[in-house]
Amino acid sequence: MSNKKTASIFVSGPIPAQKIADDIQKHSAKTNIGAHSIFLGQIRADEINNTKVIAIEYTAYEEMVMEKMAEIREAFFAKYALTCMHIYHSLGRVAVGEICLFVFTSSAHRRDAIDACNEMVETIKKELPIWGKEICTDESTVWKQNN
Amino acid sequence: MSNKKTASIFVSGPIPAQKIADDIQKHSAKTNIGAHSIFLGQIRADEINNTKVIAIEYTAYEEMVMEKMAEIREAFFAKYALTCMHIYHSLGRVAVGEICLFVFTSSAHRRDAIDACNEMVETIKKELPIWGKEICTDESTVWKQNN
Amino acid sequence: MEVQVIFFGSITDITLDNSVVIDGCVDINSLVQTLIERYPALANKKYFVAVNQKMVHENSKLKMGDTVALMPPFSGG
Amino acid sequence: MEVQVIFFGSITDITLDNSVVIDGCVDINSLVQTLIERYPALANKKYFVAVNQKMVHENSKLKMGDTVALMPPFSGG
Repeated sequence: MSNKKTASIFVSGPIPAQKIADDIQKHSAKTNIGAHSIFLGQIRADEINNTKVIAIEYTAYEEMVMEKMAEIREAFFAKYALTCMHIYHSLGRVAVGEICLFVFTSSAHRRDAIDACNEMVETIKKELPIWGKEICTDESTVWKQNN
Repeated sequence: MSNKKTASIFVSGPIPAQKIADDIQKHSAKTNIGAHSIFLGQIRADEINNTKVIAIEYTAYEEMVMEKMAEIREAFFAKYALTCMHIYHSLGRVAVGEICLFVFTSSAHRRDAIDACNEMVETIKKELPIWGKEICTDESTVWKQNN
Repeated sequence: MEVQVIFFGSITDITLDNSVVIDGCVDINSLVQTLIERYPALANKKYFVAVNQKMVHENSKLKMGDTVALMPPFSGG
Repeated sequence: MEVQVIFFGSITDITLDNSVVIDGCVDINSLVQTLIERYPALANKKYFVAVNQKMVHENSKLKMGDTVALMPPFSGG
């Protein structure tokens, strides 16, 4: 809950829906919160050259992600009036239909939580050294590209 | 999941965190989804004239909300490439720290889910005939005002 | 000619009722006039009017069995 | 003077290793040259370079024990 926390954002494998419920529940004690904004990334069964994505395998430069996230957190708490911000990203294999990214921001009034959540999703995709490899039904693999 | 659904959006009392987890879990079967955006409204312990809000009691013109929501749903599915959209609002008493509003949008690519979720929160506050009465520690009540 | 009038939110602090049946008003303007006679504090209230669940922004005719809602500014969410 | 070079994402399809130790390169330009000699396909790859977890966008001196990362465009989320 501290705004200087630099714990790892990584979760091994998919992020369980239950974790999301538990995290929401924990915030009921913070009675200065009026709004939560949540973004979830889910693995999509895209078609690639007549085959289908069945999973994405994520790798990362973990130490660099942690350093970068500490900077990003500080910048976000300076820019937005947030009560708290929690970010989780999968490492390893995540199957189609499962959750690989969970961004959770909270604030007294809705604009801060919503704007911070939106900007964080873009920041994660653009600035964190994380890579996804799409694994297809025919065992072929394609390195994912963000846009 | 249909885009013409006109079921009631109302939940009696607070919206349980578990319902949010269950709703997320249900979407793992929809493998064309890549992004979920969620907004949650939580009751804040605001201070009003030396007393504190302990709950909000919601009432609504339910039949009119349902008609209006059917129109709004249709407009949102025409404007955004959504896979699905679910909206729940509390009726009756919701205590500080509890959830009173749950907006949940899903799409293949993140912009549609995020933009629809943001616009839906504003639309609910502006266009749905719902009223909140803040109940304070000293039993006094204040009709809530949106801004 | 009877219409049902329903009240919401802070309007009910004035009317102390959720609904009343009003007879003999041919349009919204005359209905509002009748309501203000009965509940004088309504004269200073800001509210929207809906007839049969549709917002109306100008005076319009009423017919037997219409439901007219007096709704203060919304505060859901 | 040894530095450790670590590879990520699609770069590892070329290097087939996650890391190598390279000796005798005084700056990033000479290190990149050495790597291209060893892994010719790197010449056509787009990647960012980080030294000790900080992005570097120009040539800069290396010192003993530095960790240099070759990172293709990110694709998290």
